[in-house]
Amino acid sequence: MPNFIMSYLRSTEALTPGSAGSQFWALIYVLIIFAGVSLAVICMNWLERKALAHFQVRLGPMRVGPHGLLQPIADAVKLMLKEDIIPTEADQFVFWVAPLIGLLAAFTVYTVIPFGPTQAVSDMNIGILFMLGVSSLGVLGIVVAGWASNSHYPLIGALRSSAQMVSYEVAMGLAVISAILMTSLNTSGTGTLSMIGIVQAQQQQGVWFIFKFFPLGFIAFAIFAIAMVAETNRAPFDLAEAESELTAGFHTEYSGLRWSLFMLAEYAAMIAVSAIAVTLWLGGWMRPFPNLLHAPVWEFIFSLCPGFTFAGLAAITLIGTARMPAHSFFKIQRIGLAVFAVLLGFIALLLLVIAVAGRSADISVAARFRDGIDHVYWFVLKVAVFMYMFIWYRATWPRYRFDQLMKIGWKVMLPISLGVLVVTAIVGVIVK
Amino acid sequence: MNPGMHSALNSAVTAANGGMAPVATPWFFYSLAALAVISGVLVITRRNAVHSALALIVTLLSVAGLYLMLYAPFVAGVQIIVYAGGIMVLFLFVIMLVNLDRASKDRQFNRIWPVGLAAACVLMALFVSVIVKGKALFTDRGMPLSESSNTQQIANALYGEAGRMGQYTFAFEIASLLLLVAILGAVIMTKKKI
Amino acid sequence: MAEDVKTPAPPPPPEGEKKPTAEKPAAAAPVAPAKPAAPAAKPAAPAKPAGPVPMPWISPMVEKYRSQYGSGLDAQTYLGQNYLNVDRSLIPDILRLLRDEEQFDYCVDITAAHYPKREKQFDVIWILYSFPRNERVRVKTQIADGATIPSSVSIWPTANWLEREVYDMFGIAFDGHPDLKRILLPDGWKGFPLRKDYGILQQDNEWVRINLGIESGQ
Amino acid sequence: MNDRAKENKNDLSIHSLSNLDLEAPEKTYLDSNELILNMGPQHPATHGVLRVILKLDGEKVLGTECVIGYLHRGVEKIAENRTYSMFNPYVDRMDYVAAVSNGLGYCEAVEKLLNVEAPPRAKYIRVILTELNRIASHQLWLGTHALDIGAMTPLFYTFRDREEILKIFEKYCGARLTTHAFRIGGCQYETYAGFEKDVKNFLTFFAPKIDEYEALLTTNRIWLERTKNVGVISGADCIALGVTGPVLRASGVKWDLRKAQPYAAYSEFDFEIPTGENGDTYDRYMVRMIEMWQSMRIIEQAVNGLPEGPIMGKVPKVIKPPVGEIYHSIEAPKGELGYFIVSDGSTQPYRLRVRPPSFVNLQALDVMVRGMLVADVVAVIGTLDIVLGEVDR
Repeated sequence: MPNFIMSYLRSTEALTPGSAGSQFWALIYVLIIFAGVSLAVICMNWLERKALAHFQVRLGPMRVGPHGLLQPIADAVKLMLKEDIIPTEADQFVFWVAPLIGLLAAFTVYTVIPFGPTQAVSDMNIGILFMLGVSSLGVLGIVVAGWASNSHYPLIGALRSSAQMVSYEVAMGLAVISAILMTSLNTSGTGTLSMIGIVQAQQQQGVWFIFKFFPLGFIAFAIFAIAMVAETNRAPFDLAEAESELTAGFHTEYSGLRWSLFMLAEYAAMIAVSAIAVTLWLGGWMRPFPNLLHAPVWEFIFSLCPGFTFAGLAAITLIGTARMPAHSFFKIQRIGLAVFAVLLGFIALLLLVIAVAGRSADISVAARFRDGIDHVYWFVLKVAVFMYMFIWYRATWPRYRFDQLMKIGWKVMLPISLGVLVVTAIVGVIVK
Repeated sequence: MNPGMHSALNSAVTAANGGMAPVATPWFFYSLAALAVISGVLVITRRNAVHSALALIVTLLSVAGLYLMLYAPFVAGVQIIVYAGGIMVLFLFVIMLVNLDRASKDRQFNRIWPVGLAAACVLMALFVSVIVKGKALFTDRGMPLSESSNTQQIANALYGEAGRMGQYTFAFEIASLLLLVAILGAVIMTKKKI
Repeated sequence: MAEDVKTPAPPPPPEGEKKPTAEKPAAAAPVAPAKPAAPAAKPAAPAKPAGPVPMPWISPMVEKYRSQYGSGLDAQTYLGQNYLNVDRSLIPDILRLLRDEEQFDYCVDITAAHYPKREKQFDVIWILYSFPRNERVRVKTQIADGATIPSSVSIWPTANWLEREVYDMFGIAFDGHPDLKRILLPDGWKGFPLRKDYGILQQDNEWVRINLGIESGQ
Repeated sequence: MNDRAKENKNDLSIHSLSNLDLEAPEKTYLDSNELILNMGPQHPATHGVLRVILKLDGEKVLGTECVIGYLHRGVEKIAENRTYSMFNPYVDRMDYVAAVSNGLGYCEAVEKLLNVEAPPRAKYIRVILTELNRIASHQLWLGTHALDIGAMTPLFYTFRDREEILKIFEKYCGARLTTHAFRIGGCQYETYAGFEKDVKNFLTFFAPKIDEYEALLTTNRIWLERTKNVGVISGADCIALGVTGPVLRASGVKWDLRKAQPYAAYSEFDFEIPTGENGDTYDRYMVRMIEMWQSMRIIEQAVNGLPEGPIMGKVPKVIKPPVGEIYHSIEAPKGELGYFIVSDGSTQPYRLRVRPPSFVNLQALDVMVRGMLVADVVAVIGTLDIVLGEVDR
């Protein structure tokens, strides 16, 4: 194998490919992340429709594939085959480029998201700053899309979303800073903006930042959690695309593939901001209680979690297969679901084998592999909780009005986040 | 732990026996510079203000890329977050409220454009003469990299380190006070009743 | 089809009869049964006319206005529902008085009816209700085709759309209405559909002829 | 009471409706913040084919103009060309979410004109079905109103529970939406076996469901912020604008035709008229929620006291009312639904006028949304509870 492939794998230092200078592996990671996020968006699409449907006493997609499992694929095919309409009065070039801006911004963010200590494309010195900056570029796509459509509803949607995002970025940034302040509570007294560094700081201090200085960390986290919903234009802050007011807001004039790019960007941005929240406050890739329960046996037990999760999913799917109506009409669906269950079971088995193999050998490839899976698993699990919360919000709450949204952003969130920041700084100095 | 950008590049250079070149090549520099210049020209030549704004964003982003190549990631990050993410959104916000039909019919340049061109030429000449005549000023062609990261250097310069006051602490505080006054002034001027 | 049957043979308008009988209500009794004489098959028919006959409506309010306005006003009650037949010239005064003095503060509806055979072709009807008195009254007046009638928007704002609808359907113009234009029908509509002489089929046939270039099969 | 009459004299801004300058704003560099926004007739929140032209300053509404008639079917003209019985099903198509109420109003109006009365059992059946329909109408209102404000879930809850009512309708008369449940003179159908049980089951089924809706909305902070002090209209303004129904009651006027001028068998039942105080969207919400409880009370009393006897009054085979005219109105879920019928003694109405509550209530939209935001327009359209089938007829 060529040297530039192996040198990264052989290096004993735990570095991300970007930091190790391995462009080949960085590219591989980029591709994996791109595919993974796209897959996650597809899953999220199905899950949102399904979960929302069950919130609302209905079944959701049931026709395409067993329990509508193939619905996202059908949707994607439909959207790709749909006629791509550009209104005559629209600004052709800007109309064309707008979804790409949003998509680029949403996906570029993933270069610094640490799925694990080495499971990131690069460990940037200014990771969190880069993330905030690039994700704030996403609003450009929305603003420009609304303007280029040359229509009133998209324009109002764009104006709303630009005002909204600019306002909430302030509170969001201040909340982030109070988390970054906490990273400097070490012997050297220097904090870090690196995403991996932030998680490692939590590891060193032995506490997730959400529980640090108890109410302070939590308040900052809560502010971020609210602001990130506003940043991604999701309910109850989905004013930019408020369908009952602005029909579809900024993407009213969009259709087909171009529209689906907006959706892809929205969901990718949701995952990205959730990843920021997880990294900053919820210990990133760390499993629960890494300091308290650090005996090898605990290590092993926790490393079984990914396998058991998939096993559980497989079991649920099997139950679903068994509960399918005994009618010849459902035969194909039943077979499909069974195949899906077997697939999940196979993945579970694989993960369990890796967990067991990683236990016996100390520093082998299997152990590294197991650690990697663990890190990614816990990270994804925490992000998944946020994604569920997004759906939950949407099912529960009405939509805020524009002036109320602004009022909350400027008159409630901003003072609180400023106060938390100041108090965190004072407490930090005292503790030191 | 010092996983900075520069260390990444350093280790890239050292570990480059695999045959891959480091990222910071002249090729990148020239393409970013060309992008910045071309989009900068587009900013002033586009009739449509939104197109100009989009070109300006590209300029700002390519300048941010140049900062990155200079091992100044913090400045690059701030460039993106403040200029491209913040100020340009507000720009667009205002531009969208402006009636573009009329703006696009107006004259692109007013009558003093020769003066502007002359000023630009003079500035250009100045730069060239400084570079040509002042070669002695730029003896060190290699970039000395400090041990600490660029972000930390900026922090030290602004806030001081180890109890000492920083080099620019006073200027920084004055500047922030000025900004605060400007914000308050903007609020007072736009709000009819406080 | 049905409209063809209807238009040439509009039955004798009831209002045309009621107006003359108003002075002598006793005469109304023989007139009313004369109409439903045809359905003689029905046993209940002879019993009925005894009940529903317009009777003079006697109340202090009516007395007061009658003394004030004389013959221009005629109050009757039919099936327990009171109405005033008012001369067109008295309409603005009466409506305003009804609201200001008699507390008929709620204008339920404004509508009209078309009697093409009559000299004054239209009845305009205001249905009023008084919240304090829990009482309804109808005010009716007759106007000729092309004549206008004072708008009551300044008395009851609700009259705005109601008058527009009357204009839309009957072509009765209201003087002083702030924005008298069609409301339910498109602006370019021809004719006033609720007039008895409005031809539904002619309009359809014309549309088919113009837009499809064929003769309508209707 | 005279001071209310005086209040009415206050000039309402409704006059400025027509003065609304709907020309495009003057195009200047930075002063183009006045925007004409066309909402509808294809818009998710205008409940059908209502078209509202909004004049906006930023998001603030400077004025509105409603363009209606997209669903005009000429019901009144049709009535002149149909016999009294033939026209009966047509009224269901006006307010199609409260078809039973429409039918009740029409049948009672013609009965009044014929001077006959429906037998007590028919009256009770009418009350039960009408009140069930009122609940169904309010459920549909609640779901769509909440959806307009952004809460998706109540819509599905209300539709789930509305289904139970529609099942009863279907069992009773075979139709779910446009029921044509009543005939002139009484009811066509005797109650099916188990009707009482079904209705009682529904009452026990539905009581916790209202709590479920309320749990999602009544104390929800966002819901409160979106509805409190939104679309405020005073009682005097309501009366001047002819607004009736829950909107009027939410503004503090305790007036309900079921109490004020009882029809059918309403005088025999014990129920309250809920009123609000502020006349805002939240009060209208609360009034309708309480009305659902009151309707359940009425249904319970009616179904328990359902008398035996005939269901059809003495109505001739050929309905030929004597010469005369009648106005009869009922309290439909949306407000006062009136029928003004002129008979010339023939088998067809000479003139039939429907006084639609939605049409008159919609007129108040402009007064209610001026100075509010675009999002409030949607909320107010929802809270007025209009049905375009009835507005346009």
